[in-house]
Parts: sequence; structure tokens; C-alpha cells
Amino acid sequence: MRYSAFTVIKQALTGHKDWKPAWRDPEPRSEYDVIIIGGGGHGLATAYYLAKEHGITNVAVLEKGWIGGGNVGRNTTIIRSNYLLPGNEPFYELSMKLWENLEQDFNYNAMVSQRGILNLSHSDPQQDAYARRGNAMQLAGADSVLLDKAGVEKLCPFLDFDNARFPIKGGLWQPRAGTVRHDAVAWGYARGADTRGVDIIQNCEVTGFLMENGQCLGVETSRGTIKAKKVAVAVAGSSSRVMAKAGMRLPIESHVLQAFVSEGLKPIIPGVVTFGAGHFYVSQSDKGGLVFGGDIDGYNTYAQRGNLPTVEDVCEGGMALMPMIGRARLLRMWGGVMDMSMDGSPYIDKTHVEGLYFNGGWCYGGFKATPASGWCYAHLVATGQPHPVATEYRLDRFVSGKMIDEKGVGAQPNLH
Amino acid sequence: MIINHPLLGPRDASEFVYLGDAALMKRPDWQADDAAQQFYEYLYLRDNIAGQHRELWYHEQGDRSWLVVTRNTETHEITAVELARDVATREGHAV
Amino acid sequence: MANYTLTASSPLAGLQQEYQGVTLAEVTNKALVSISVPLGGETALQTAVTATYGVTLPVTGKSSKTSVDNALFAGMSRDQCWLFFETDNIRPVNIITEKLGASGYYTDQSDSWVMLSLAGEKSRDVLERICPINLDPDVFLIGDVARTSMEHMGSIILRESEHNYLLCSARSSANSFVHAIELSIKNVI
Amino acid sequence: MKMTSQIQQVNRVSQGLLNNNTEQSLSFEFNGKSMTGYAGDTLASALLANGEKLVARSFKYHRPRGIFSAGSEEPNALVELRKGAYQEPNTRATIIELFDGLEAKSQNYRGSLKYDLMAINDRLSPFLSAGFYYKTFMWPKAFWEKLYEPIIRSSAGLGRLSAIEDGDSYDKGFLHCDLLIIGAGPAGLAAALQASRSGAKVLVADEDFLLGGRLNAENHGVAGAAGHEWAASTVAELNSLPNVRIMPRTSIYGSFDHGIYGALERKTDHLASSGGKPRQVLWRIYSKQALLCAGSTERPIAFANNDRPGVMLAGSVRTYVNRYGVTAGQKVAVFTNNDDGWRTAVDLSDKGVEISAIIDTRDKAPLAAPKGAAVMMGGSVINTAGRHGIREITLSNGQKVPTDCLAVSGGWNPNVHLTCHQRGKPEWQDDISAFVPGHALPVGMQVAGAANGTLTLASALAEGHAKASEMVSNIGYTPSNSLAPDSNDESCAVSAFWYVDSGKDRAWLDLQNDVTVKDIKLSHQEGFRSVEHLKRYTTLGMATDQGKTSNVNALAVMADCTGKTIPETGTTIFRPPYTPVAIGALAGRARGKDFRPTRLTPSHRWAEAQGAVFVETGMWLRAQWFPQAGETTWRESVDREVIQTRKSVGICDVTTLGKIDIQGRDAAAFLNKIYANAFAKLPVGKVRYGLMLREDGIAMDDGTTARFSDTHFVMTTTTANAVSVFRHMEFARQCLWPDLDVQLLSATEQFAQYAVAGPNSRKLLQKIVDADYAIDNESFPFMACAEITVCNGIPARLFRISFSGELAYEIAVPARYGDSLFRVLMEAGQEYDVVPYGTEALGVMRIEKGHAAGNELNGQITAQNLGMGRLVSKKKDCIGNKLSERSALNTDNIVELVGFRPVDVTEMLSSGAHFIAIGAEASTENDQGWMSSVCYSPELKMSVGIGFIQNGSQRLGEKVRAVDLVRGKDIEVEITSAHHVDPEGERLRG
Repeated sequence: MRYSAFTVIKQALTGHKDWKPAWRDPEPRSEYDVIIIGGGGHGLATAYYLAKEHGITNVAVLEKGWIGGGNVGRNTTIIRSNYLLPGNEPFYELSMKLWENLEQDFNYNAMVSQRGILNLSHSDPQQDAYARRGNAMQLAGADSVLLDKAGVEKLCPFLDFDNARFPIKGGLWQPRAGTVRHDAVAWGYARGADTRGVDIIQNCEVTGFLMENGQCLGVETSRGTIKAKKVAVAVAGSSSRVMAKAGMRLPIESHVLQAFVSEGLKPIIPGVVTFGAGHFYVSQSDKGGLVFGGDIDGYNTYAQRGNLPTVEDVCEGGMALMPMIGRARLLRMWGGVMDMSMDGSPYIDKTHVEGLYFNGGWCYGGFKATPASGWCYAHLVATGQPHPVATEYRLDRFVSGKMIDEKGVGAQPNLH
Repeated sequence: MIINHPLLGPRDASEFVYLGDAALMKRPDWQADDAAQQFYEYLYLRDNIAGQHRELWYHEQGDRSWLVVTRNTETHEITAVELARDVATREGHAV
Repeated sequence: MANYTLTASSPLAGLQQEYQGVTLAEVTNKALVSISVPLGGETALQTAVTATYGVTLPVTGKSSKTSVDNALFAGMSRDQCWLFFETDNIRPVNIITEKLGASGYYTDQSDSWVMLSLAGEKSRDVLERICPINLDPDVFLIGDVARTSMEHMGSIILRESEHNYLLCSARSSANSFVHAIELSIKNVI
Repeated sequence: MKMTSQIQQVNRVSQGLLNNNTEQSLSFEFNGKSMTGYAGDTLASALLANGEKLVARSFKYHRPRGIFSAGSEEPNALVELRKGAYQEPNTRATIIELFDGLEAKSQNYRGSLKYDLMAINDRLSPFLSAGFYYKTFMWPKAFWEKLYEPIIRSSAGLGRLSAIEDGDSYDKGFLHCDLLIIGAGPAGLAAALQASRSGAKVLVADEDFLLGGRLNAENHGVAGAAGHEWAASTVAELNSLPNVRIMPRTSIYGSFDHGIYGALERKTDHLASSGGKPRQVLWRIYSKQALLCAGSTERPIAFANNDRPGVMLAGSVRTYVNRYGVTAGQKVAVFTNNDDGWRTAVDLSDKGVEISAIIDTRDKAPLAAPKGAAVMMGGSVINTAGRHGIREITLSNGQKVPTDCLAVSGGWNPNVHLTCHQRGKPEWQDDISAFVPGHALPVGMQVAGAANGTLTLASALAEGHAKASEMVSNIGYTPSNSLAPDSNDESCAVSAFWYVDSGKDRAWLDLQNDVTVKDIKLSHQEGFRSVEHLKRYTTLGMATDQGKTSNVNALAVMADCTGKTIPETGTTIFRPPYTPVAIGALAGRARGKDFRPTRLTPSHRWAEAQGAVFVETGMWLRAQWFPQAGETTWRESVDREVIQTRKSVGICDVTTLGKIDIQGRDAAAFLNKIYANAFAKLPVGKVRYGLMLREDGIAMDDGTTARFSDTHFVMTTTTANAVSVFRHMEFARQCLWPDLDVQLLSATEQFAQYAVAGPNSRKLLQKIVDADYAIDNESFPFMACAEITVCNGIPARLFRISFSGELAYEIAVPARYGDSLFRVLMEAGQEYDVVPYGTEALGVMRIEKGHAAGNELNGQITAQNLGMGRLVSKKKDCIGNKLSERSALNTDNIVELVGFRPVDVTEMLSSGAHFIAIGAEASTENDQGWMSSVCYSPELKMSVGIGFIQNGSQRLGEKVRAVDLVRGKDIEVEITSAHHVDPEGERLRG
């Protein structure tokens, strides 16, 4: 059923009787052209674009639990394309363009809201670095505005301009950045893929790969063996565990990133704001909650929960930046497990096993990348060639030293 | 979290700085024939274990010792804490 | 050469404050020299220390007091002891070298730290707001020493007597450190 | 009690447990209306006493809402408390302690609370079903951000922030205990008694201001006394013990790894003003064992229009009458599926309140009904009426019963929240029809009393006592042989009953977010069947109460839809915090200037007196420049400082550079591994520039290291990397090369260090260096170092090093002499017109000289990029040399550090510009590099810069464009040597 104001009104007047499940609940078939492991945002987007852009519809998405239950459903919903390096910026700008047309494309309102992101700077060198980055963004066709202090004050008068330990010097503003209703992204892609014939199979855990002569021929699952011509893994957060079943060690560590939401408040924060002298970023959801976060906890973990020092550190950053939020209350905190890569940038690549593809290492930037990740991964799986904006995302890039290290902290995943 | 320091007793993990897998203590021989490959694997590839993980923590707000902590990455349970220097001396180390 | 003179100043200009139940005072009469143990030289150093100071080197987290120079050895790590002692010599390392010879590596730390004495019945209530160490009097005994972090500042805490503590933190952030303690006092008392 | 206030307080039926000693009434204002209450009241009990029913509006439909509960589970009665900088949105009236002068307002309405214009949403509710917004608002595309979203946003949220800085302060603290007892109800108090008598160090925390939990809300007896009296005397006994700390008004909001609990103590929230003290204290509790005695929360039964003001939890209605002496209505009906509901009727009736009806879904009455109450067994309430508050209920037999308060009880859910914080899952217990704590509890935690599903009094007391014995013995204490306080078990039989079919009407589950039974059914119909999908699709349990009174009922509805049992359908787990915590409290003191400590340099006082402008450099405050009278722009001051230094002499405080004291027999061998360039053969008395690589071959830091003896070196690091370099070296020392005899100590704080630079620097220094030490060029050449004395015997270290490119020294003295030395240098330098210079002039001179600093050493740059590839020794092993050989780091086209000058010398360069070939399109493909640092060179009288450009060293003299789109600049620049000034380095050797 196509969603529209008309159908909503019609259903409202007839007691909502005709709404159908947003996606089917099929039994797995014995063989597919492509199996995608992971029913998160990236896996579902890949299935959607395989079907829609490449006409490959004999596809199954295998999800261990419920779709959208991983990081696509537990992030701070920010989208942006404000990257510095040429290996990254064109990719994220493609993602931004896909976001801008997403809802009409998949007929689902994911509430893409381009309210802008403001990265604050607190020193001259930081402002210089933002200038370099803002220029790199524009070179790649993205939008960026370098703001001085007065420009920041105009956008966000509620920041601490008078008494800050690290005074605000300016910032980098990307007007087209914003937020998206995260769950809806998974559901929209799932519904769009399902409509085009993709089987979305929940509660189906992959327990091993079918390998023969260096070739991947399918997977073993909790619901039986399923064969496939190609197997594409998109299980960020669990990448190492899954790829270990194919005998691979990855340049990835698993870390937890906590996120926080306050009680609902009347609108007060216009866009996304990030602190440049501490670990804090915030936006306000359409429901009124302040959605905020900071740094990862910093130790390897597979537990979807964090610890107090990070919670306090984030709130300290928040109060240092905008002391008006002191009496807003933290309502809920949660943690998501991140694939932290060795240079802070992701991998979308073939593996040394024929027919086995890998997508992961998204660090905590995976959500904003969802459309482009699906787009480029589908391109790779369908054509065998990397998409032009994702050519640098090679698994073996460290062998030759082609790091894509935005932060410049080197091979230490917990610092990215 | 609390790390039970072998010399100091229980200390809040926030006093420590985390580095990563204790395999980082096993720095390869720079003169090996395949040193380039060995260094690549040493620095960039990780077992990233879901379970018992031996890892390096530095007691920056304490005695400045590096520790090898054995911690379960699924439950966070810590089952062993040793001074890294002892481990390095015992298990061999960089040349 | 013209005759110029350098005058010494302490980080807090000899601060001394009294509150109900607690006093806070800068300690300015102590030198601090770290003694590092050369690899394999534990016994030699121990012998030298016992011979000159009449005490054994404390383990990490404990301290040993001696009447020589009113000195206190604090075990800071497995291969480091820090020696607090009274002197007005501007080259405290020389004093140690004279006593212990080449049995250790010595580094003057006297000017690296601001030292504060926090004393009185309310001292633990004050510290409770900033110090993560368990200061239960049955756990953190007299003579115990710990290096930790208070209000984002690296600090050393030494229990000198029932209710008295010696606190050290970096000299450059002495004002922030004393502010943290004074704010605790204000919040508690 | 005063008669005047009693007249006003129409629903006050007795004194309850309100404090006898503070009989004076308290006045307060709600929505501008003055009322009175008593000490010991909550805002909710006082509002009920005053007959205020309508207190709020719901989130989505703006339905009228009243007080629903008597505790922290409250979904409805959220108010804006206080005003201005103290305004506190979404505060639950049920936990606000009444104080004199309290002011509170309702939230989330337009117009008036009674006639809320947004109540139109209620009429539109068929169109606003669960998830409706995902299906529409997509056309035309531009309308989402311009029209639809602004409308949705403007109706978002409940309360308002004032947009003013929080006027109160907060504090934090650390507590340690053997046994943490969470909740001071019967189980908690029994446990505390037993544990404390056994000698353990016990901490008892309870969110309430009156300890005792349900004992204060019931009429049960304990140990021969009234329950509340036993609670009071037990608390008094515990308070007298040295090994017990009792913390009322303290919520344990989270359970974290290894026995760490987060607690929030409300210090002054019950007072009219905080009086300058912290409003709240956030405690981090380190416990060896923790006993959760958090009690249970009553759940309602859903039926049509069950959301009207006056529909309340039956146990809460009982709390109000027993503890606060307030009846929630004059004509109260009870709707229950369990025995407990009956006690509400009995207790109210005992206080003379009329009970209009008791409706029990079961067939057999457990107790005798109070006089005058109509009893309907096997029935239910199927609807309610009353616009701003309940007026009448309709029973399943069609009978309509007038009532102004309907007390509903659907049974009790153990408060398992903290058991879930480490992702433990609760388990279903059939006999109480509720989830109880699962087996995977946080390590060290146990659960007792109602929180554990032990819902009756004597059993809860016994369980608290027994668990305490077990837990103290776990940690080495011998349990005291005292007995548990005796009491009786009340009847608590329950028969699961979750919702009444509401036909076309809506039956509410989540009262705050307006999630109804229908929404759950629609969610099921559309395939959102797992608990996670259900919550996300309907927003169930996402409100400020985290679904404390709604989640289990919603699960039951979903279970009905799927034909499965509740535990098969799913469990609900809870995340921290248990109750919402102010962000200000989580930040503690860290805000404003106290966000992080401030480090001051030894010359700070002097610089401040000179009117220096300071800049934050990490934690340090450094003098940026020293304005003089008549100077109106920073450039004037900086240019003067540079010119004067280059012409004569200038002094700069460089104390902030990291200093590491390195000693040991193997110190030289160690440095050889740390630095990329060779160090083993550095002679004593010499300084050498050192470049440190990370293991991946990227430049980590640079600085100089001086050798004072065979076994003693002193390293300097950059200010920014002082801490990380020390950590890195300790890693190398302890983990990589433990056999080397080397010891490290930070000496950053020990020495005040000043750069003395300029052609007259030697002459100036000669005035203070003691005569024993010769510092002429021959005795003390470039890159010499020595331990000397100054000003008659003060020990000092002198280094002949130069960052400015001039003849220059750095002199270090013990920090206690730092302030004095700066003053002496300024005084002695008068004859040379010495200037102090700040970080800006320092930066100008280093850019003129082509030295890399933080803008260049940004973690992405190799030695090759810096033009120092040849420095990396291939003859030794050092950190980073192997991986620096990788192919992509050594192509012909890597970026290299060179200088840049504008072709039109009147143009100003800008940092962050990218280099594009003349005539080429400004695009990522054509990007050749970037300008990293620029300055105005007073010496060259033009803007100069350094930056990275592909193959730069081979392109000197070439012209390219520096494109700075964010600043609207696009200018031609010439590639030059990075050494704009004195490229041969003659000055510094002079």
C-alpha cells in the first residue's frame, strides 16, 4: 500500500482496518542471488538499492534479531557531510544528496530535517583547521560556512559566551546537515526492499559460511543452510565476530558509544551543535528531547552499555557549553557497539574470499552514511567494482599506508 | 569500572588510560625478512575478542604503571591484573 | 656583572585558612626528591637507605617516616620512592646524593607541586566531594599515600594523622586546586 | 491545624503522618492560585487536599490530566517548578516537597489549562494513530521543513527551559561501603538493621524524604508498633550507629560495572532557596555488595477513557489518605483485580470517605466491603465520563456510578529497573502476574522484598534480614544472630487482568505519551511486533516515566494480539537512569571557568600586571601579546614584539613545553628507540633536535633533548603533547624494552623556562649568569647546554636553542624563582629595550623561520611530508621507522612542507586555503594541498605562510592559487622555501 495523506485519512475514517505489515515475514528460501548479512540500516539500504538500482531482487537480508535493532536504532540521528579528506568527503556528500531525496524515493517519512550542524572552535588553530575543512567540503560540492564569534552568537545565543573556560572563537556551519528519525530509515528501506521482492528474514542468525576452494557459496544459519552466489556482510558492531567465521582478522575494534536523551522540552536548540573543547554534541528531536552524546567509553567491549565517567564527561561538556540545560533532566542513556576502525574511516570492499563482501568499520559515523553505504555497497556487489566515491575504503589500505585519518590519531581505534 | 591494581588495590577505571590489545607488547623484529608485513599485522589487525580480552591500561592518575588486564568484553568482568613490565619480562618482548 | 637577586615564591604565597572543623594551609618547608630504583639495584638502594635513614623503603601506597631531616619516604610506584624532607637547601638532590650516593636516580620535585595540609575533624567530609579514594579511616591508614585525580587534577594524598592529610597537586594549577578544596569546604561546612 | 487552612483544604481528612511539630501551614501558588498545605506534604498531596484535579495536559492529544500516583512513577502531574534561572520543567508534583512560597505551573497547553486550544488534537485522534507521521507529510517535498516540521516541533515537548543559565550549583562526591541498600522500606530497613548489627559499613539510600516506604502508606504493624512508627524508630537507631549512613532524598539512578552505583541526593530542593549550597549532589558509590529493596509499582487496568483526572492508582489513593491525611475524592470507587485494591476502600472508609463502589474482576470478594459500598464481582469499569475530571463511571453491567475518584489496581510490578541496567532480563512470575528480577543480576547485587516479588510484609522483612546476613558473610562479616522484625503477611492474591475491551473508545496505556490499546493493536497489524519495534513505533514507554506504569500492560495487549504468553512476547528492560537526573547534577562543578583546571605560567602574575592578553593553550593560559599604550590592534603589538626581538632581544615564557627527566644507564639507547633520528652519540653538554614518530610512521611530536651526563637527559616536548609523549615513553619503557635501565619523571612543573632571543640575548644573559660560567659563542655554541648558576648561586639550566631563528637561549630555574627571574630579565634588559613577547610573536617568528608546529604536526604528516625524511635513521630500530617506509607514504607526489608568498605582496594569505593550479577548476580532484600557517612578517613586510603541497620541494618558484572559499579568497601565491627569514641560519649561530 502506498503511503500518502490520502491513505492516512481514508484509513482513519474506516478504523485503520486495511493497514498491512510494513514488510512480509517470509520463510528463507534455499538459495538467493545475494545474501546480505545484517538487517541494520546499511544492510537494508544495500538490499533496497540492489533491487531498485541494479534490478537484483532475488535477495535475502538475514537478521539475527529484529531489523533496525542495532546502531541504526540507537544513535543520535545526525546527518552531515563535513569531512576533510578526499577519501571521505565525496562519499559523505553523496550520502547527503541521497538523504535529500530519500523519503520520496522510498515512500516513507523519515523526517529528514536539514537544520544544520555547527562545529564550534575555541582557538585559532582550530579555526584554521575548520577553514581547511570547510574549503575541502566546498571543493567536493558540499556547503560550508565559516563563522566568527558573532556569527555563532547569532545562531546560538544561548551558548556560554561570557564565562567559558574555553571561549568560543567561531565555528564551521553546514546548513544542509541535520537530523533524521533513525528508526524510520531502517523501516523505510525495509519496506522499500520488501516491496521490490527482497526477503527480510528476522531471527535468523548466521552461524558460518559455506566455503569451497576459496569461494563463498552461502551461509549456515539458525534457520538452516542458505546458498547464495554472493554474500555481503554488513554487521557493523559485530564485524570481527562474523568475519572470524570466515577466518579473517580485521583492522577493527569494538567499542561502545553512549547516547543520551533528556525529557521532552519545548524547542530551544535549533540545529546540531558540537563543542570543540570537550566531548559534547546535541540536537533536539521533534518530540522535544535533547539528544546528546560525546566520546566513546574507550575500551573494547561488546556490551551495549557504558559507564559513568563518560556520562559525567559528556554532561560537563554540555554545561560548559550551554549552562541553560542544567535543569533539564537526563531521561535515558544507552550504548551501541561500534566498529572502530584503525583510521576512523570505514571499509567497503571485496575480501580475499571470492563472493564474500565486507562493509564495516563505520566507527560512530555509520548512521549518516547509511544511504551512500547502501548505494556503494550495492554497486560493488552488483558490478564487482568499487563505486567511484568509495574507492579508498579498502580493507588492506594500511599495507600501503593509505590511511584516511580525519583526526590524525593513528592506529588507535579508541581515539577516533 | 574498577581495576584492582596489583600494588594499589581497587581504583576507578577513570584513573587509567586505555590502549588496546596486549598483543601490542609483542613488537616485531625490525630486521626480519617480512618485517613490513609483521609490523602491519602487529599495528593494524586485531583479534577483537568477544570474551576474555588481555588489554593494556595505563595508570596515568596513579603510579604510571602499564597494566595487562584480563577483562571479558561481553560482561566487563575482570579476572586478572598484572604489571605489564612483569608480563613483558616473562613473556618476551621487543628486541 | 650587576648584582641581581632572585627571590623565591611559593605557589599560594603561604595560604592559611581556618574554617569550622577544618584548617587549610600551604606547606612550604618541605623539599621533595624522587628516588628511582636502577634496574636490578633494589638491594643496593635499600641497603643505603637503611644505613643512612634507618628505615626500609615502603611499598607502593605506604610511607616510612624517619627522624633524619624529618623525612618521609612515600612509595609512589614499584620503582619509585618520593622523599619529603625539611631543608632550605635549594639543591635537595645534593643532600640525597651525599647520603645515598649513586644507588638511585634522583630528581628534584620540590617546585613541581603545591603542598597543602588539610586538617581537622571535617577533613574527610571535605575530601569526600573530590577524592575518589576510599578514605575510610580503617582502610586508608595513617601513613598511607595515594596518587589520584581530583577535579581533573592529578593529586597526591597522604594521611599524616587521624584527621590530617597532606595534599599535593601540580604547581601551575595550584589556584584551581585550592579552589576545589575551598569549594568543598564551603559546600560541606 | 489551623482552621483557616483546613477550610480551604477540602479534601484534608486527617493529619496523616505530617509532622506534629510544624503545624504552621505553608502557602504556595499553583497556576497563579494561592493555596496552603503542610510540612510533609508533596505538591501533589497539597493539590489534592485543595481539591485541584486538573493539573496537566497529555503530550499528543492534550487530554486533561490529574494526579495519577504518589511517587516517582508519576506520568501525568508534571509541572514547571520555580521561575527564571530556577525554572524546572517536567517536575513530578508527586515528589516535590512542599515549601513555603512554592510556585508551580502546568505545562503543555495553549490558552488556558482548562480550555487548551491544542485539545483539537483529541478530536483529530483518528488521524493521529501510531506512526501516522511516517506515512504522510512527504508532499510537496519542500513542505516538510517549511510547514509540517515546524508545526510538529512547536507542539513538541512538555515543559520549558528558561534559556537562562541554571542559577544553582551542584556538587559531586564519592562514597564507599560494604553494603549498599537501595530503598528504605520494610525489606531495606530490616536488611540495614541486620547488616549494621553485623558490623558491616552500610549505606542506605531512599528517594523519599520520609523513610519507611509503604510502611508510611499502610496501616500494618511491625514488631508490635504501627509500621510507620517502627520505621521511624529503626531509622533513628541506624542513624545512631557509626557504621551506617542513611541518605534520604537520594535516588540510586543507575547500576554500573563492578558495584558502582550512581546516586543523586537532593540537598535543597525542598527549600525555598539553596542558600548558596549545592542544590543536588551526585554521588558515585563504590559498593562491595548491593541489596535492591526498591519495592514495587502498582499498575493500572486499561479501559475506555481511563485517563481522566481522578482515575488514580489505588495504592496511591491509600498513600494520600494514610500518609498525608488527604482523600483524592469525596466519592471514591475502586476497580481491582487483586486483594490489595480492597484495602484502599477500607482505609478510606475508616477515614470517613464514602466508597461508592468496589468493582473486582474476580468472582469472590476477599474481604468485607466497607459500609455503603456497592460491590460488583466479576465485573469491570467500561467507561468514564467527566470533561475535566471524572464524574461518573460505567460498569460492565451498564450501571452508571457517580464518583469523583476511581482507584484502580491491576496488581504490582516489582521495581526491577536497576537489575536491568547491565542488560539483565527480568523473568515472569505467574503467581503475581509480574516480571521479577532475572538470574543475571549485576555482580554483587541481590534483591529483597517487593522488588523481588515478595509482596507481603512479614516475608519482605524476613527476606531483607536473610539477604543481609548472606551478603555480609560474603564479605567476611559474621552475621548478627538477631531476628527479623516480626509482622503478618497481608493477603495479596491477584488474578491477571490487563484491559477492558474499549470498543470505539480509547483505553490508555501510556498516559503521558497517549499510547492506547488501539495503538498496540495497530502496531501488531503493521508488523511491529517485537517489543523494540513496538516501543519505537508507538513511543510507548518513551515518556519521562519510562513506562513504569504502562509497559507490562502494553506487553499483555501485544501478547493477546499474537496469541502468545507475556514472557514469550518479550520482556521490558530498563535503562539508566531509574528516575531522570538533572544534567547540571551530572556535570557537578564543571562549568564556566571551573569546567577544567587552569594552569598558569611562572610569569603569569607579571604578565597580568602588564595588561597582557591571554590565550587558552590546552589547560594553560599563556600571554598572547603585551599591548602597550597607544596600540589599537593586536597586529601593532605583535609586530612590535617581533621587530624588537629580531632587532635586540625579547623574552618569552616557554614553561608550558613538556619536560621529561630521563635517567639511567640505558637512557641513550632508549632515546635512540624513541626518536627517529640518532641520539645514542649525543655528547654531554649538547642539545639535539628530535623527531618522534608513532609506530605508523606519522610524526608524533618534536622537540629538543639535552644531555647533562652519561646517564641523564632532559627532553622537551610540545605543550600539547606533553602528557601523551610521557605515556608513550612509559609504554616503550615498561612494555617494549623492560630490560633497559631507564627512568622517567615529568619535570614540566619543576622549572620555569624562558626563551631569551635576539642579537642581544647573550649580552642580557651575561648580566645574570654567574661569572663561573662562560657563555660566549666559542664556549657555549649553538646547541650547547649546561647546568649553571645565575644571580649568585641559583641553580639554572641553559640551552642554546632557537625557535625564533635568532641568537637565542632558553634558561630554566626552579619554578619558585620563575616570577623573580622574569622580572630580573626585564630589568637587566632595559638597556637593550628588551620586550616580553607572547605566543603570537612566537608564532610569527617560527612561521618566518619555517618551523613546524601544531598546525603542521597534526597527526597526518610524516617526516617525509616535513622534508625530514632523511632524518629517519635506517641504521637502527626506532618506533615508526618500519611503517614509515610504506609505499603510499613515499611516492613522488606526496605533499611537502614549503613556504608561500602572495604574488601581489599586498594580499594577505589565509590558513586553511587549498592549493589549485592556475586556471584549474576548484575541485577535490584538483586539490594539491593546503596552507597550514600564515602570518604577517614584519621583517619581509608582507604576508607569508607555510603549507603542504604535492611535490613541493621540487616546485620552488612555481605559482599556484591559494583558494579559500569559506573566506571568499582566491589569490596567486609563489612556492618558496619554508625558511622565509635567514634561510642559512646565520643568526642563530652568531
